Amino acid sequence: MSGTRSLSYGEAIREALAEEMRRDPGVILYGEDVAVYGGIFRVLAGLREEFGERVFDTPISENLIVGAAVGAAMAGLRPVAELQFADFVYCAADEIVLKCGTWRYAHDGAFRLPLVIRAASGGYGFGPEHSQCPEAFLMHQPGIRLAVPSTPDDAKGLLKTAIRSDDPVVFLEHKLLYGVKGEVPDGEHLTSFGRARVRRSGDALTIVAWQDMLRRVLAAAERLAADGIEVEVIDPVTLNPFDRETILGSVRRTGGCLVVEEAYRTLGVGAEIGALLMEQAFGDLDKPLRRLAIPDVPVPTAQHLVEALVPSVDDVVRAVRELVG
Amino acid sequence: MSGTRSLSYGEAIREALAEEMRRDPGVILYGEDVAVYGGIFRVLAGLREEFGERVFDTPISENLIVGAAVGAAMAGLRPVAELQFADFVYCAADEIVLKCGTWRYAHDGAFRLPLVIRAASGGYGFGPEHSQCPEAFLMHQPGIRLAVPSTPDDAKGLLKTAIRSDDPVVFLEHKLLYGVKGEVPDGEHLTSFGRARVRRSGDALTIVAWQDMLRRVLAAAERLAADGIEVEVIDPVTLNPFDRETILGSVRRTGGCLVVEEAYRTLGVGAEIGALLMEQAFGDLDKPLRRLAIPDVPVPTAQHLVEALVPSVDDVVRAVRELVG
Amino acid sequence: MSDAMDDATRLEVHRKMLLARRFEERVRRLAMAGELPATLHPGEGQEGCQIAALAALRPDDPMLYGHRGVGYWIARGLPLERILCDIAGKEGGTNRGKGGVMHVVDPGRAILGESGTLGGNFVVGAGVALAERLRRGDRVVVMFFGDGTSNRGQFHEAANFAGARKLPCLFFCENNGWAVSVPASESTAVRDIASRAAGYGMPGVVVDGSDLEAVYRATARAADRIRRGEGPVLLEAKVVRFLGHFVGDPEPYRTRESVEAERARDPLPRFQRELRARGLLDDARLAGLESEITTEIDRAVEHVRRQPLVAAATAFESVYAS
Amino acid sequence: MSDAMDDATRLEVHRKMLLARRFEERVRRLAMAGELPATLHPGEGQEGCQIAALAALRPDDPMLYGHRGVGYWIARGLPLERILCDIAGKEGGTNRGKGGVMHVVDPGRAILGESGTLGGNFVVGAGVALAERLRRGDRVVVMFFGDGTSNRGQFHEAANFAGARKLPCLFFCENNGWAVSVPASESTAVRDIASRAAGYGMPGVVVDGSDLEAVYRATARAADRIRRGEGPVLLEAKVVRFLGHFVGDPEPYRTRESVEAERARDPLPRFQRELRARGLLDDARLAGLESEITTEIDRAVEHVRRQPLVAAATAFESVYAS
Ligand SMILES: Cc1ncc(C[n+]2csc(CCOP(=O)(O)OP(=O)(O)O)c2C)c(N)n1
Ligand SMILES: Cc1ncc(C[n+]2csc(CCOP(=O)(O)OP(=O)(O)O)c2C)c(N)n1
Ligand SMILES: [Mg+2]
Ligand SMILES: [Mg+2]
Repeated sequence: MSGTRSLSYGEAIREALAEEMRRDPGVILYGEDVAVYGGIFRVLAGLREEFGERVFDTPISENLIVGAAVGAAMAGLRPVAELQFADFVYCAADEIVLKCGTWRYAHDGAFRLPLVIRAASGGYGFGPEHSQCPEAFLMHQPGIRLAVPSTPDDAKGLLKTAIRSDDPVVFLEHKLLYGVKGEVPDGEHLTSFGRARVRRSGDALTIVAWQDMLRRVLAAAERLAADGIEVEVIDPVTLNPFDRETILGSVRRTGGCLVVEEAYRTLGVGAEIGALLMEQAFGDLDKPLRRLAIPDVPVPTAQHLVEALVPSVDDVVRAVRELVG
Repeated sequence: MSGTRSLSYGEAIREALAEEMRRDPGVILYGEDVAVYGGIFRVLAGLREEFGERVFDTPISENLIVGAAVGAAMAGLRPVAELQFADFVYCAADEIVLKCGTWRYAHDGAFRLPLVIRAASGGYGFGPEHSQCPEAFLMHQPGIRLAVPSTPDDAKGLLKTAIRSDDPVVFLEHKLLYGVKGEVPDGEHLTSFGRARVRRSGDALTIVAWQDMLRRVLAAAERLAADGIEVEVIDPVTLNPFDRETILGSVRRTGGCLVVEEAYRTLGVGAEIGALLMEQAFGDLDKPLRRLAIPDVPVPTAQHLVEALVPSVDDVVRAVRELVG
Repeated sequence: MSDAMDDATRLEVHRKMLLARRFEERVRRLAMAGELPATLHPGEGQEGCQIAALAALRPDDPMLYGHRGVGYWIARGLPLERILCDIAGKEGGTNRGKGGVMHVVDPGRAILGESGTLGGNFVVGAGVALAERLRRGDRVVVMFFGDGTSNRGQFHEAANFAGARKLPCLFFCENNGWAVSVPASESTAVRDIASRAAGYGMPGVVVDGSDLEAVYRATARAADRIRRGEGPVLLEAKVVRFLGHFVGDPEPYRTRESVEAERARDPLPRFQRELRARGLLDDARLAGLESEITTEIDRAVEHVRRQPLVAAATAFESVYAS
Repeated sequence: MSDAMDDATRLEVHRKMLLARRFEERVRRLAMAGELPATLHPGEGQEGCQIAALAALRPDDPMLYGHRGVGYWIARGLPLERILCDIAGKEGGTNRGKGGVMHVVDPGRAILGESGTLGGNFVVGAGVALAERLRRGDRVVVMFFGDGTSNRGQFHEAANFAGARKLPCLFFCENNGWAVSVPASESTAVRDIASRAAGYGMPGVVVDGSDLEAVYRATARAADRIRRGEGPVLLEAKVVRFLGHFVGDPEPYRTRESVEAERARDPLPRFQRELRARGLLDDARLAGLESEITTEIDRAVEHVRRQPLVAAATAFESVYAS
């Protein structure tokens, strides 16, 4: 059996792209500053050199970037397109919701749409239009898969799966994770969509979180464990498909749930989890739901203001104590 | 005291616009086919004649339609812009989310943005890109008010309030309601944002619904009443601000909640209501939540296929019987 | 010149144009009678231009069509009953009630569909052309669109991208001077949409859409250039929209007389006169053709009447491929 | 000619250009030292053009600026410490940490802000111009943007609307040939963005952005025309971006030498030579000015150091007006 190597999240993404581009000549990679610059977050180094015209830069034309992915996919390629900042899903929402999401359906399955939209979400200091986590917007729309990798391992495995998927996938890369290291399995490594991971086991409470919030939750879990409170931490890995069963199973055991997310609170992903539990685990709950999220305020620019809005490790610790009190 | 008159929902909208345009010369009205045609649903007849250049047609340029409303509002006007179909909020999502929703915040309140975006939602037979109910998308975004009038009375009163509001308002008009008649109070008539209406009282169960789904729910409530099941029906009237208290108060009494909506089920408005109840009415609930919505499938074109997806009166009756059964 | 139609093509263009005209007449009648949903945007007056343009392209050239009428599909030989079944939401159409007449599709005929939000065709079509170019193919991607649609941002983004990368795209504008009720003079800063081509480094060509020989020639020349790898072309045909925007449009924005005056530009009688002059058509042949077409339409209508509605379960299918 | 700068204006433009240059040098130093967030997109090389253009407009002409540097605000007389406080997230700026240096705002100086998604300025600015026109005002709305930004659909939609309705807009393109790392030749189908103007029925004018006299004249003429109600103008200045896209950009996409070669087009020494030739500047006066400017910058930096961070509660404010 093969081992693992330590890679950063960004390196894992690069490796996934390189492997899939080697494997399938139909994979192409494009976006603003993708080719020569290697991506604005510089994670794509060397791909242009290796794959030539299959890696290219586009104009600042987000509708085109996403729309052309739909067309190229219809024509049989497997485009991987980049939106520099995840907020730009709103710039191309016509193409994301109504082209990626419904072209196949409207034409009754005449086409497969194997395309990936990579976009960098979250992170601080870039202001209200360069910092959002648009998970909820995307998860609401039918026809679009949504991956939210939290570790280098999953970043690689999910991106490879996304590229091989025959459906449109939005792949959100969290800016603050690019430099974070982790073990990645050697060799061919694919991660399944729709299977949540239990990142930590416990029976005091179920916490659902992903990406940067998962890091904060795991830090909080350490602190809580020191006091004998063992929480279970679930990383959904993909939000569409969404692994309801793993969350339900955990909550049926722990009796309660806290969702920690970096999106806006109202109709954030936590809302769906809350409703799900109330529908399907009603009898097993012994605590109210808690949601920690951005309190329905745009993301400001100054770091310390952002931190006033985004759930912190302290917030998580406090919320857990209140719930398991 | 003054009486009421019977107006259609469309006529009520027209009257609200005419009154506000007479009252305030800063109100302007524009969009595709708004002026000469009187709107693609023909509810604006006579406004061009009365208000001249303050009512005008635009190119097919949805980004411009919404973006210019932001600019005109910054400059002190009160634009009422129309998107022909509510699905087109995705065509202008950059402007709706990032300009309407964050321009004021990013510039720390330097401007008020008194603008209204009218858009026709729901309805059948126009296909996947002309039939959606984008409430959930809009409700998730900070900075944007969202009105969903269900009766001629509220259509008039809410639109007048929307026009006088100093914040961006998306005003969703349901296509199937334009011709529906109802009593509208004479004289100056304003409806408050953020105050839900109890459309029918009962204690068996709380049902939340609006617009066309409200009609179906009220029809179902009649049938259920014949069997002695009295449900309470709540119309939220606006989704931002969202009157959580009225829903919580009702559910605390009835012990259960059914949400019926025409949007996609996952992260539809029902998700927020479910999470809200689980957070704040946990101890008062004696039944699981139920959500009736479109089962995460785009809206097809053929009428009978649409009806296979959208909650029906029968679906509501059945769901209530199962819950209170 | 190789750019001109040959006689076989002339006869085919004429037959298809007549078929499209008569077929739409029938569809409108059925819609007004309530037998079909009134979802078609009538193409009367523009079908000849559409058909002549497509005759100058190859049958495997990928097409994203406009919402204006049935000419595009008839040009590609799609059987009438399939179109009718799509309108009616019945089994036997191309999209089983999902997309109706807005989303007729047939990859085998290189009919790639349509974007319901105007302008989507541009960006999706640019992607198809990108794939064609990367694979060194020689097909031309044709995107039909109206003058009004040229005002959407997607036009700009796709045209610039196509121009910068010399993609094999033909931007085919049917300029009928209207977007529903709004005259182009009110909404559009220029008279000729083709004048926008220069801003994207591509040739812009204007042609009289009622002169089908000219439409064919201009399209053939554009396609030639594009196939040679010299990049996209914007071709604008000036056409007349004889009818309302949709079936049942009361058209308060223009007078019947103004439209009737424009009927002088109807390409159907004009092309028929030309065919007669060339000895390709006479009264007897025309009568024969009309009756053939009537039979074909009757048969299609009968067929669709017998077809069942698509099953309700269909509504849940084909959201995802996997 | 009335289109030319007068001497007072020349001196003012020079002073502001030098101030912007030295101020950005300081901001970059503070950012590299970690004392300020590195959020500024350096404007070095383009500030003269921005300042000369704004000198040819009225101080009450509404402005939506670009992301490239501080020239726009200095042209309008915004005190340095307010800009610094915005960068630092401190009390005393224009947006109290909400928008930082991307969203500097001052309605009293007709600085209306900036869209974080490129292209938003076009549609928002068109709305401001619409209001101006409906109220029969005579102000000109100026929107600054880069060559790369001209490829967004919003440019097209706003330009067409402005052209069709003859709105009082000046589309001011600073074409520096780059969008971050992507050369215009790769992304943009035309060399001159101004060539797009014809597609919107407006004049398109190209000017050398390092010739500040020419920039001023062209802007004054355009503004004149616009103020007369003759509709929008697209003015394109060819400029050089001396530095990286952002502070700390390693610029792997171009060589230092290629940039140094372009430094020959630096408008600062050129304009200084012109002022000397006109007898408006000499070594002594320049030294005096430099030292005044240093003092002004020192004072602003000292001021910002003493200012407190904006209170955390601020983050929750001003989402809604009511
Ligand atoms: C983005 C978008 N905006 C508006 C519409 C509604 N709409 C459908 S057809 C049409 C007019 C189109 O005009 P044009 O492009 O000139 O084509 P024509 O109808 O004249 O053939 C409009 C406004 C739409 N489908 N999509
Ligand atoms: C819609 C959108 N796409 C991409 C970006 C990221 N971005 C910021 S500046 C920039 C380059 C802009 O180039 P140009 O307009 O030529 O201005 P310059 O930087 O050269 O001054 C990019 C891609 C953005 N802010 N908004
Ligand atoms: Mg038209
Ligand atoms: Mg540039």
